[in-house]
Amino acid sequence: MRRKLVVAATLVGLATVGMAGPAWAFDRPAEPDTQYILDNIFVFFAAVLVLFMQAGFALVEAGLTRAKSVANIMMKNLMDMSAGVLAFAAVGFSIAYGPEGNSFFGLGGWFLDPAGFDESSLTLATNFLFQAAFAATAATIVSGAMAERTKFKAYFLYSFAITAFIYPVVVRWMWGGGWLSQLEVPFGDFAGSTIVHSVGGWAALMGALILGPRLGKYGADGKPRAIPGHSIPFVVLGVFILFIGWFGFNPGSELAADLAVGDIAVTTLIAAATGAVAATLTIWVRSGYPDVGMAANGMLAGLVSITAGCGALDNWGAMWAGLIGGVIVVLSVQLLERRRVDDPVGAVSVHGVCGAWGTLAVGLFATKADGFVATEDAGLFYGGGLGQLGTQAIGVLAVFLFVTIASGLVFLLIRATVGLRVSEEEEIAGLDVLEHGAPGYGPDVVPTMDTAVRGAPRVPAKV
Amino acid sequence: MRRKLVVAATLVGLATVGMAGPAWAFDRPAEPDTQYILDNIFVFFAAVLVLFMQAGFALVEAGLTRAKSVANIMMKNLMDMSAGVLAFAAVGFSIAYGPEGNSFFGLGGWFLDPAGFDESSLTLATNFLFQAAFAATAATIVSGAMAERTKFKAYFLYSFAITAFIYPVVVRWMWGGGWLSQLEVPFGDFAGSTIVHSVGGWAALMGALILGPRLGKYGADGKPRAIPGHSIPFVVLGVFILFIGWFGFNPGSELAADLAVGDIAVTTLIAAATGAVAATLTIWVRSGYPDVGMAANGMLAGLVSITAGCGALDNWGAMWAGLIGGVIVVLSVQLLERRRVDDPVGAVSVHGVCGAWGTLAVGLFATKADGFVATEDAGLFYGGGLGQLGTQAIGVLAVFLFVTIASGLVFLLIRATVGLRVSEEEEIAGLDVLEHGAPGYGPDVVPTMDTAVRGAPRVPAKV
Amino acid sequence: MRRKLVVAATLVGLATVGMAGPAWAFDRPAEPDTQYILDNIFVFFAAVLVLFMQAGFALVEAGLTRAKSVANIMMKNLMDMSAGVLAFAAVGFSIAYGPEGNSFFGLGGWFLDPAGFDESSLTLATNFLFQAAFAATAATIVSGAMAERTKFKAYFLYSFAITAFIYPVVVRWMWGGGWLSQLEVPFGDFAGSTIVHSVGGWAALMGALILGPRLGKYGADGKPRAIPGHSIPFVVLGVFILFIGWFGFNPGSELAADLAVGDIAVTTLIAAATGAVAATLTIWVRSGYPDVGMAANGMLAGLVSITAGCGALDNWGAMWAGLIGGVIVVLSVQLLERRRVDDPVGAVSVHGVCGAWGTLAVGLFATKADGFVATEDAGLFYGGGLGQLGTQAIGVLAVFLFVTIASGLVFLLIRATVGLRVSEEEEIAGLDVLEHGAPGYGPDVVPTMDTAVRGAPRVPAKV
Amino acid sequence: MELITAIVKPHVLDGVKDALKGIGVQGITASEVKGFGRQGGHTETYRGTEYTIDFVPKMKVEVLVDDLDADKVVEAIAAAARTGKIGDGKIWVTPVGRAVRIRTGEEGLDAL
Amino acid sequence: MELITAIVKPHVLDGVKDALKGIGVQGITASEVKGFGRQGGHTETYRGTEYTIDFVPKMKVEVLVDDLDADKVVEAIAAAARTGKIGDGKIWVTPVGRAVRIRTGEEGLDAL
Amino acid sequence: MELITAIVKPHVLDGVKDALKGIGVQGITASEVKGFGRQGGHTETYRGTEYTIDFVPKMKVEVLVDDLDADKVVEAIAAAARTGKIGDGKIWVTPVGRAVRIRTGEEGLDAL
Ligand SMILES: Nc1ncnc2c1ncn2[C@@H]1O[C@H](COP(=O)(O)OP(=O)(O)O)[C@@H](O)[C@H]1O
Ligand SMILES: Nc1ncnc2c1ncn2[C@@H]1O[C@H](COP(=O)(O)OP(=O)(O)O)[C@@H](O)[C@H]1O
Ligand SMILES: Nc1ncnc2c1ncn2[C@@H]1O[C@H](COP(=O)(O)OP(=O)(O)O)[C@@H](O)[C@H]1O
Repeated sequence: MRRKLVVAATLVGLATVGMAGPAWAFDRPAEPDTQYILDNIFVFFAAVLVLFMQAGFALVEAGLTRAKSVANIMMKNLMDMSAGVLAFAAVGFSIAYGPEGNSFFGLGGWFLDPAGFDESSLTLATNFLFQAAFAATAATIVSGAMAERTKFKAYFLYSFAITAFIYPVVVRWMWGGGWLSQLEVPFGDFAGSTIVHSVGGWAALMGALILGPRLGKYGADGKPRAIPGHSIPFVVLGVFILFIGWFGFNPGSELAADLAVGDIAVTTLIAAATGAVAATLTIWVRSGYPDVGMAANGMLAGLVSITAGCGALDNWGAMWAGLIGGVIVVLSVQLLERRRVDDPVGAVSVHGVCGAWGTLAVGLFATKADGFVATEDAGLFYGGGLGQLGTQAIGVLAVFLFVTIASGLVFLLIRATVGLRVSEEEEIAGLDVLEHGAPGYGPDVVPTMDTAVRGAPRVPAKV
Repeated sequence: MRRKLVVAATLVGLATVGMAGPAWAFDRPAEPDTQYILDNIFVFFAAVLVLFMQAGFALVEAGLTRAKSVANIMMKNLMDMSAGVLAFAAVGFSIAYGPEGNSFFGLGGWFLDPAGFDESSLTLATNFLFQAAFAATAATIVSGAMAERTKFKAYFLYSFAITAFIYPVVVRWMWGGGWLSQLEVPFGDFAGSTIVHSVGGWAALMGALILGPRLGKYGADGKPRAIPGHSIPFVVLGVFILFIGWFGFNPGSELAADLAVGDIAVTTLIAAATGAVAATLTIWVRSGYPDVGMAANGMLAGLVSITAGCGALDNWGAMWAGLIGGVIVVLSVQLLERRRVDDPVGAVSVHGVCGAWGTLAVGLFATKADGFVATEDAGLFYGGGLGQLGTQAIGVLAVFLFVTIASGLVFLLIRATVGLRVSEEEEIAGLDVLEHGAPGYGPDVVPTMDTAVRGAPRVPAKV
Repeated sequence: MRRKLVVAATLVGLATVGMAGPAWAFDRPAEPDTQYILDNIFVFFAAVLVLFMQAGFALVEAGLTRAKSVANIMMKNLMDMSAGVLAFAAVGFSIAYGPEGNSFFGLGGWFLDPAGFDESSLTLATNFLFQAAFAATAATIVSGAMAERTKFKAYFLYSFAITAFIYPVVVRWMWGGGWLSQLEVPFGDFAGSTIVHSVGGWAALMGALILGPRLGKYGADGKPRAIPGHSIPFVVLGVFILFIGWFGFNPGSELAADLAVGDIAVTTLIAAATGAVAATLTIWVRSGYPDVGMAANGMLAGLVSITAGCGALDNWGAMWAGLIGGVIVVLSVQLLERRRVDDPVGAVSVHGVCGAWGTLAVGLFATKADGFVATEDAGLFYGGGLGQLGTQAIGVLAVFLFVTIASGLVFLLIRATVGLRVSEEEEIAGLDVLEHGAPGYGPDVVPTMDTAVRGAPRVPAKV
Repeated sequence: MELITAIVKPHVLDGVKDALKGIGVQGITASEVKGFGRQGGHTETYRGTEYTIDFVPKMKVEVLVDDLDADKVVEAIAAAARTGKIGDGKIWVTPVGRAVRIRTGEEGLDAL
Repeated sequence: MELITAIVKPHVLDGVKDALKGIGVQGITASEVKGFGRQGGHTETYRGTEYTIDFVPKMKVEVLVDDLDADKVVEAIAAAARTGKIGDGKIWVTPVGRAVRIRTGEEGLDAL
Repeated sequence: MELITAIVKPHVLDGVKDALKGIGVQGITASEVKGFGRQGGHTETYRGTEYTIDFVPKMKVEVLVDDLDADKVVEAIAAAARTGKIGDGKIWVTPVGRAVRIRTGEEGLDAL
């Protein structure tokens, strides 16, 4: 049922004894039975749902930033997926799951060489599809935090780097059968609170830090000023799409069509709901208003918080993971803002901080085995002691260190070469015109004088 | 194949002889066969499609109302799902499907206690996921009719009430194996024209009535005035999403992966198409214009009209159900507007009225047995006499009475306590700023002077 | 595994010996096995994804055109699906797949008569659902190219014509087992680069040609002028939706749940990514800017380019198909613009030109048999010689000739009767008010003086 | 001739228009403006951070009239626009030297 | 100096700008306004309910000119904006006491 | 009284407002306009096709002041709006015959 770890273990087993090449050719079953086909079909549809999340990220980010850079943010989301998928196909997938290499870094099977991968539980194609969708997710998280001030060319380069290298290395450590999965108490991150979301979130943190805040974000007195996003409907639509996509993300991580799928879906649903409600109430109490963008962040926080534990937590655990995630995200957004980390969309808080929280939550609330979490009731509150929690903390910390250092280097390298941040003039004008040639909204929506000339009046003017 | 009724019957059978607790623990199959897994996977994906409908509702409602309350309407949709899912998990699901209780009201199995539910056809998780998505749908229908004038706090409370109590009771009567399913000629509502849509629609009616019309909706002469919605693209996008979601709603109600799924999908598709075309032609004839919002309502009307009969009607029946639904929705919207029921999005007409029509249509056009409709050719026009039609009328009426009374009481109670309607000042200003702290569109979209200051010009101003 | 051709062949075999009516009643299996059910469920979900593409088309077209006709373009997309599905159910499906008729034109089984269709691999309902979704796609491609100047009534009539007649005839030639599938080297168009996309694209070309360019598109000097679309976020959201839908379109065309599904999904993903990247770089080099709308077109171009070969090409072939498609689409858009073909959304280039390219690419890169492409390594670059390429060229040309002539006649007929193009006054005012009665955006979004009166200020004005 | 300019609350525009029509004014030009004055702005809260909106929406109404009608028009606008609450706005009158109707080329009072 | 204000149909703006450039005017300020006049509004229909739009979109053009140029500028605008159909708009001229170019502080004609 | 009209760059509006408040001005009316002048427009590129945007966004500020304050106000605006780069805008002053506060009916300087 939980094949993920089995596969991974085999992989690493073979890898460590140095086997390579042809020996890896586990052909797909010649006469696959219906269950094997169903597994593949299930993961295929789950991957489609995960790919759909790209639209959700694009909308949330576009909605929480200004209209003058809206085309740029949509473009970044389009491109980090496109470039990211290619980078991941070429080298990333091999670094993550390649037959050779070691516990830290995979090798071999470059360019999806079918000879390099075991197909006994899923075909290479199905597997790659699902993993590529995950890689695109990790990449795209960053664009929001760097919104409204990053050169398009720089972002393009960065998205290659994260999908080709940074994300795959972290995957190797864990789902690729690497050291995190081989700890005495193996690291529990079923669907990627740390492996995917924190990777994106910590890279986002470094991006926001190295770029510095947007012009006008902080007053002369150093106090943060609100820069309202341009479209709350986009934000909420985006969150609904992400919510839907998460039912591919979490249940799909089962990597097999079985009865755990429904259980995982229900923990996911419950955490999303408690996250949204908790964040709403938290910001309501703190600022006097049930802020809509924060509620949206809250639902995402709930989802990120259950991603690690969607298989190991029961419904009550899911409730707590989501609820606390919803509170944390509000506090984190406000703290980072005060600390001059200008993250217009809350990506660091949602994905980085809540990713870490969700991973630790496994150490607190795990009650089921899920293929990674090896024993029942491993969580501290279920009598499992500190073992699982300790491992979770190690994983969180290791990924934090690796990603901040690696992505920091990448950003500094980009800054030193093509440059990272646009000119002040361009930032004031918005990125759309100077980076992409034209504004993201026509003159007939954000009116300019040209409406009159080219857009023409909307009302029959009895010309 | 059609397991729904079987399950329900068992439930009630046991419930009436008073069995409870542990005796209910039908464990999920230890070694489930692929068909059982496929059933669960199918219903899982169907549930995801139904959950996606939340985005569709949000967009349709946002599009048909004004920009100044757009954040509020998106927030309501986010919150009625979140709060609704939690309320339904805690108590609603038990009231609907609980092992104890009676034919009118279920009890037991609170908080999704696995000991309380039979898993012989679907796992509890899968079942709950699908039913929770339905509950969220019933809840969210109401927000549109109450748009632009309801206090957020009040709406928040209401959405708990409908998902925790009102909707579950109606479900108990029918899918929970209650009295409607035990009538001599059992009530036929395969996917919920009455059980889901009319419940939402009639609650929407009471909400709109008790709130009264929006300021300015009726002139001093009592004549209705048009208050155009702010975004037709949102409306149509929302309808497309709802349309897609309906393929989870109707076929998913089969609750099993079998060949009826395709048949149900085709009746659904045909009714959607005829509904859209019929409403377009009807409003075109009546007003001189093929109104886009009305065409959108028409597609939804067609879908609601086939929801009860998607399994029992053949393609011709689906055509008639959708076509007549498309005509009815236009007449109903115009009638209600004249009668001072201010329903900005047409929720009462689409879900309430067409829900009733769709349910009655089963009595007219049923030709297949569907698990509820017990015999072939039960429809009046297929020689089935008045038996089925009579039962359908009873169900429609009973649900109408129960929901109008129950939801009416809830709204009056809320009005008497936290208050239901915002102040006149707030209504004029729009709900976004005063209920949620900030407008739903940034100053750079709906321009205000601040564009200049914070939003800054979009055009490179050679600063 | 690849049942499509088998079915088709049977069909034509029977058709040519003149069998008809009752003999066709292959009942669906009385006790279908799980694999048969899985096949149907898979194709059902694939069809839902394809139907979702309607939303994508609507958004891309709306985004690339002006706000003053946005309701019209959304309405066209709603209606061509609705009317189209009905026309296809009534006659189109029979012309395409009817048991009688000949190699050019099917007959019989009108109105989805179950007696007319074989259900041995999929049920009639599942099959129709999937094919109807395709028909709606072919129809909707055209609306973008004819945007902002076509009478709604005229478009309504056209959409009947293409789904009832033009598209079905082309399907008959190929998937209906007609002459293209019976060539010595059978035509290879697995999912419809030519059969679906080029049909839409060439009809779009004729529509744009016969209508002429929008007012103001060409200056007095004959030079093209930019008419910026009104919403890049809509364009990119639409592209993401189409991208997702394509995972129903291509893998679903397998018409069976098997292991090829994943392979097809991966070629689709890779071509989408290379198409987007290639178009971005091409327009960047040519104009100095990474234009976002063009990048969006590029992803679609990549997808169209792999549609024919998604089963026959391997990942490398997919990369080339997508990459070259991404370059071609930019060149084609710019060429057509210079040649006074005013296609606001690039439909002719994306669907017509890249559809042709994708079909020819099978002749160059085919390396796997896919049920249509009969042998391995049939592509020129894989040593297959010119046979496959020749057939591909024949198919491309035949469809081009048939569609341009047939759709040209339809448009001329419509122009001669109800008229095709709106008045100059209406075009300047935008289609929304005069065709549909009211603008697509409320006065509170695209501000008019009425904001003050009915829309009221958004800001609490201390009235 | 005189040009009468009024800054009024947005929701009174319809009433002002009707009042002017009532006293025989045949043309008006209106536009959206933002006003800063005694009325003050208001505070909004976005993601927990407060910010001030200083300018409130107002409507500017311009009417070109015969010198003789000027006072009548000023009174009519003032009456229709008065709500008695702070922020009702201002009216001012500036002299106009020449006026032309573009369509016909008519000048002066004929141009109105 | 004089300030020339013209209310014109939106689609003539480009022509007006070119005409003014043609006679040596170096600066123009334009803005979107809505006009109520003889031209009348129009009716829209939303979900079957009719409503009237009273104000039609117009463009306001303001040009500050030397007294000597005023008539020439008025004629140029009128010529470029005239379509001969109702609603072509008005032009009016108001006296200006002082003019400053912000960048340089130049005054009077030098400020133009 | 005098009406002071300034065309300024959008981003200086806040500074202008503060400067005016600083010298005791109690009300301002602002609006979005587009300017054509020496500054020139710019070029955009859409789907590979270039097009020119001739009008750049500007902000119009109108302040009604006592004759005695006029010069002070003009200087204050000029100082706050000056960036020294081309396109900083203009200020012009027109005479006002009558001013009314709608709320109270006060006239003249009391209306300000
Ligand atoms: N000196 C002034 N110059 C230009 N406009 C002004 C002036 N004073 C006020 N206004 C305009 O009049 C509006 C109302 O003024 P305010 O002082 O708020 O209240 P009241 O009209 O009751 O005196 C302001 O929002 C502004 O648009
Ligand atoms: N007395 C007036 N004061 C201010 N603006 C006016 C006046 N009369 C007309 N206008 C403006 O001129 C525009 C055109 O006027 P209208 O009477 O419709 O046609 P015409 O210009 O052909 O006389 C109006 O829409 C309005 O903006
Ligand atoms: N003669 C004029 N009449 C009206 N507005 C003008 C005139 N000249 C310039 N303007 C306005 O002033 C703005 C700035 O003028 P410009 O010539 O670009 O630079 P500068 O202010 O440095 O002289 C223009 O965009 C326009 O709005």
